[in-house]
Amino acid sequence: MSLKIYLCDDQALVRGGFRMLIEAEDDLEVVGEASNGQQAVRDLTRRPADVVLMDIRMPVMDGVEATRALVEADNPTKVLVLTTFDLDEYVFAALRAGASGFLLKDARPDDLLSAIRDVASGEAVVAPSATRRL
Amino acid sequence: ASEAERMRHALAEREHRARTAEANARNQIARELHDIVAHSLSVIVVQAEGGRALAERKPDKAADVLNTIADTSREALDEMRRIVGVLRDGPEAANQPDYLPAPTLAEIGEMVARAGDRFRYDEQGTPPRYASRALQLTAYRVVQEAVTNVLKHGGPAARAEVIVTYHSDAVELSVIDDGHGAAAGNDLQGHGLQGMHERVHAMGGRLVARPRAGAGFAVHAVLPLAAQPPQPYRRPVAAAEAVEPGPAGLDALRATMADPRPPAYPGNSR
Amino acid sequence: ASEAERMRHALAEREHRARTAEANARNQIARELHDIVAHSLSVIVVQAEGGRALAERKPDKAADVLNTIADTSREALDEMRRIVGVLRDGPEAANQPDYLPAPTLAEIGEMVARAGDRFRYDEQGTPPRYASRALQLTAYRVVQEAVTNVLKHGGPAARAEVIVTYHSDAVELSVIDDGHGAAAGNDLQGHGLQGMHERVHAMGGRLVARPRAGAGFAVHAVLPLAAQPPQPYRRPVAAAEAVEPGPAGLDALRATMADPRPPAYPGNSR
Ligand SMILES: Nc1ncnc2c1ncn2[C@@H]1O[C@H](COP(=O)(O)OP(=O)(O)OP(=O)(O)O)[C@@H](O)[C@H]1O
Ligand SMILES: Nc1ncnc2c1ncn2[C@@H]1O[C@H](COP(=O)(O)OP(=O)(O)OP(=O)(O)O)[C@@H](O)[C@H]1O
Ligand SMILES: [K+]
Ligand SMILES: [Mg+2]
Ligand SMILES: [Mg+2]
Ligand SMILES: [Mg+2]
Repeated sequence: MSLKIYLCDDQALVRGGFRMLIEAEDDLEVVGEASNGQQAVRDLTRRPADVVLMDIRMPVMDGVEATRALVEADNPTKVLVLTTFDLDEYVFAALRAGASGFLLKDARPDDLLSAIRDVASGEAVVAPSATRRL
Repeated sequence: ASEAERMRHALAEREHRARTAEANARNQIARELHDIVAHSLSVIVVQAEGGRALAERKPDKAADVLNTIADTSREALDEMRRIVGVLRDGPEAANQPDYLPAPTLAEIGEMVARAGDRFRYDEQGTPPRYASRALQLTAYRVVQEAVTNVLKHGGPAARAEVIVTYHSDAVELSVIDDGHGAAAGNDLQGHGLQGMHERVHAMGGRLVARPRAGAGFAVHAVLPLAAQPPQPYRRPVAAAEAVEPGPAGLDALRATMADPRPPAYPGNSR
Repeated sequence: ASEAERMRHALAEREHRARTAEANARNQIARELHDIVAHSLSVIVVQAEGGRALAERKPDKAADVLNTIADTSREALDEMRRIVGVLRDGPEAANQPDYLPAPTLAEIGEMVARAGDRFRYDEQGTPPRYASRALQLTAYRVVQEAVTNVLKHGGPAARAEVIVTYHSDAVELSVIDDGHGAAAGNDLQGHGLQGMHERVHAMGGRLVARPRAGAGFAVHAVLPLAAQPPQPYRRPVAAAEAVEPGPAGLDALRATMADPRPPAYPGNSR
């Protein structure tokens, strides 16, 4: 059975890009997407996925708040934060809120795909550039 | 010593405010870059990687992805240029709505005329065929502030002469009045001269603004015409010949000014 | 009052220097941003559009094009992150060791190659044993902007030749294309040539950038090489002695100081 991936990002083109990448993998499938945190929380508390790729800055509900809600849910979904700048203070807030890790959006596909699998199996993942700073 | 103390505090305070403003401007630019350009680049990476994975199975989809990428990068390029323009022209230019073009060299004379008949305006040499928007805005603002200062500080009888001289490689501005000069009060709260200095230096130019020896006040600026982009019609003078003014400054500039120029490029007299 | 006067002058002078430095930093950031990001985005547009046409006939080539696009935008993002870091933290942050090294002379060929097969790269003479970081960065950026302009203004059929010639005392750069040249539109909003001029002049070099007589456009720059590298093993005086006297030397020295990175050995002997 393949891992269920959910995409949450306010930019449709980002979701579309990740979807193309993920759907090309035999062991991964995209089960849904949302353009803000609220919509993702609503979907995922009802029907959890294995991993959600979570943007930080989004309208209505941002990625930090959504992460907190998803991690505290009865049926938690693991959160992998994807961001443009690793220095972003919101990234640290998301990690404190319970995200399993984060990567830059321009991470190489191999790194991104193995991060998804690692997070699904309970590991923590942090962008190499940020490990130095943490 | 107590007056010096007060003065020092006043100046430190002013410096502090100026630097805070500068830092804010920088942060705003950083935010814009972050929000707009970096995000576009992220989209491009994600689309390119996704598209590559997809194209392995469905080669005909590659064209769509490449289309999306082309559109995204074109938009980002436009944004980039806007941001670079703001950096170049100073944050004030950002507040200028697009439909309201920044004032140009050609508008200085009018502005001086509007200040009243105590001002005389004169222009020497031939306007450059090309002058950046930033340079034109800078020249306009320098004269504008100098004229304002004559009105504010020169006294009701002060008369002033404004001269714009177009050299082959620089624009020279001079605003000289016969008013109160060194006798005028200074509350140290002003930002006019400071702004003038900033603008001129940001353009790689030079500025002197001070009371004259006898009476009155003089503002004198030289703005180098650094880059001379190619023009739609031909011209024998190489861009590189338009060198920046050397250390000798004004005198060196004057020596180079006999160069006859073709009429102003219509594009910069907007 | 005389002490207050002196104090005022001293403080005003200090403030003035600080603000000039700020303005310079802003212009420097604008140049870097313009050259790096605008170049990358132009390459991406051209690759995406060329790739689409190619993919229709040879679908398997789409993957290569998408790869190039992903690499180009990743690099631009890295540069962006560096610049945004500098904007956020102030220029001092650039001294932090984990910022990317500036591009070098040795990387010009690769950069030209990535711009596509309409560009031919050639190198003549022997690379200098020592060239300052500032000079190497300047050379790279000049070629980069010239290449970007060919892509932007030369038209889809323009071909260009990039030649880097190493003389004993200078590096010569030439980018010549056979595109639209004088017929290309100019919206007078550009900052590329301006930045080129500023960079080259700051290095004490010369630059000509203009349409060619027949067709196309030519950019030609000469950057003088400093006599010797600053010597890290000797007493500090040696560094200053190594710089040629005269205004060109001073400019070069200033440019080196403006470069936030420490002079690196042996990486720059490539
Ligand atoms: N034409 C002038 N004649 C006499 N004094 C002048 C003249 N121009 C400037 N000054 C002196 O220089 C000081 C600083 O000028 P500046 O333009 O910086 O500030 P301001 O005019 O007082 O205030 P602001 O321009 O911020 O409204 C003035 O207060 C005045 O003392
Ligand atoms: N290779 C070229 N072929 C034809 N025209 C050129 C070429 N390079 C520059 N130009 C002309 O010079 C003008 C100024 O170039 P510049 O690089 O300063 O600005 P830009 O490319 O229009 O904008 P920017 O570089 O700020 O994105 C261009 O608009 C174009 O008219
Ligand atoms: K799949
Ligand atoms: Mg977002
Ligand atoms: Mg004033
Ligand atoms: Mg350009």
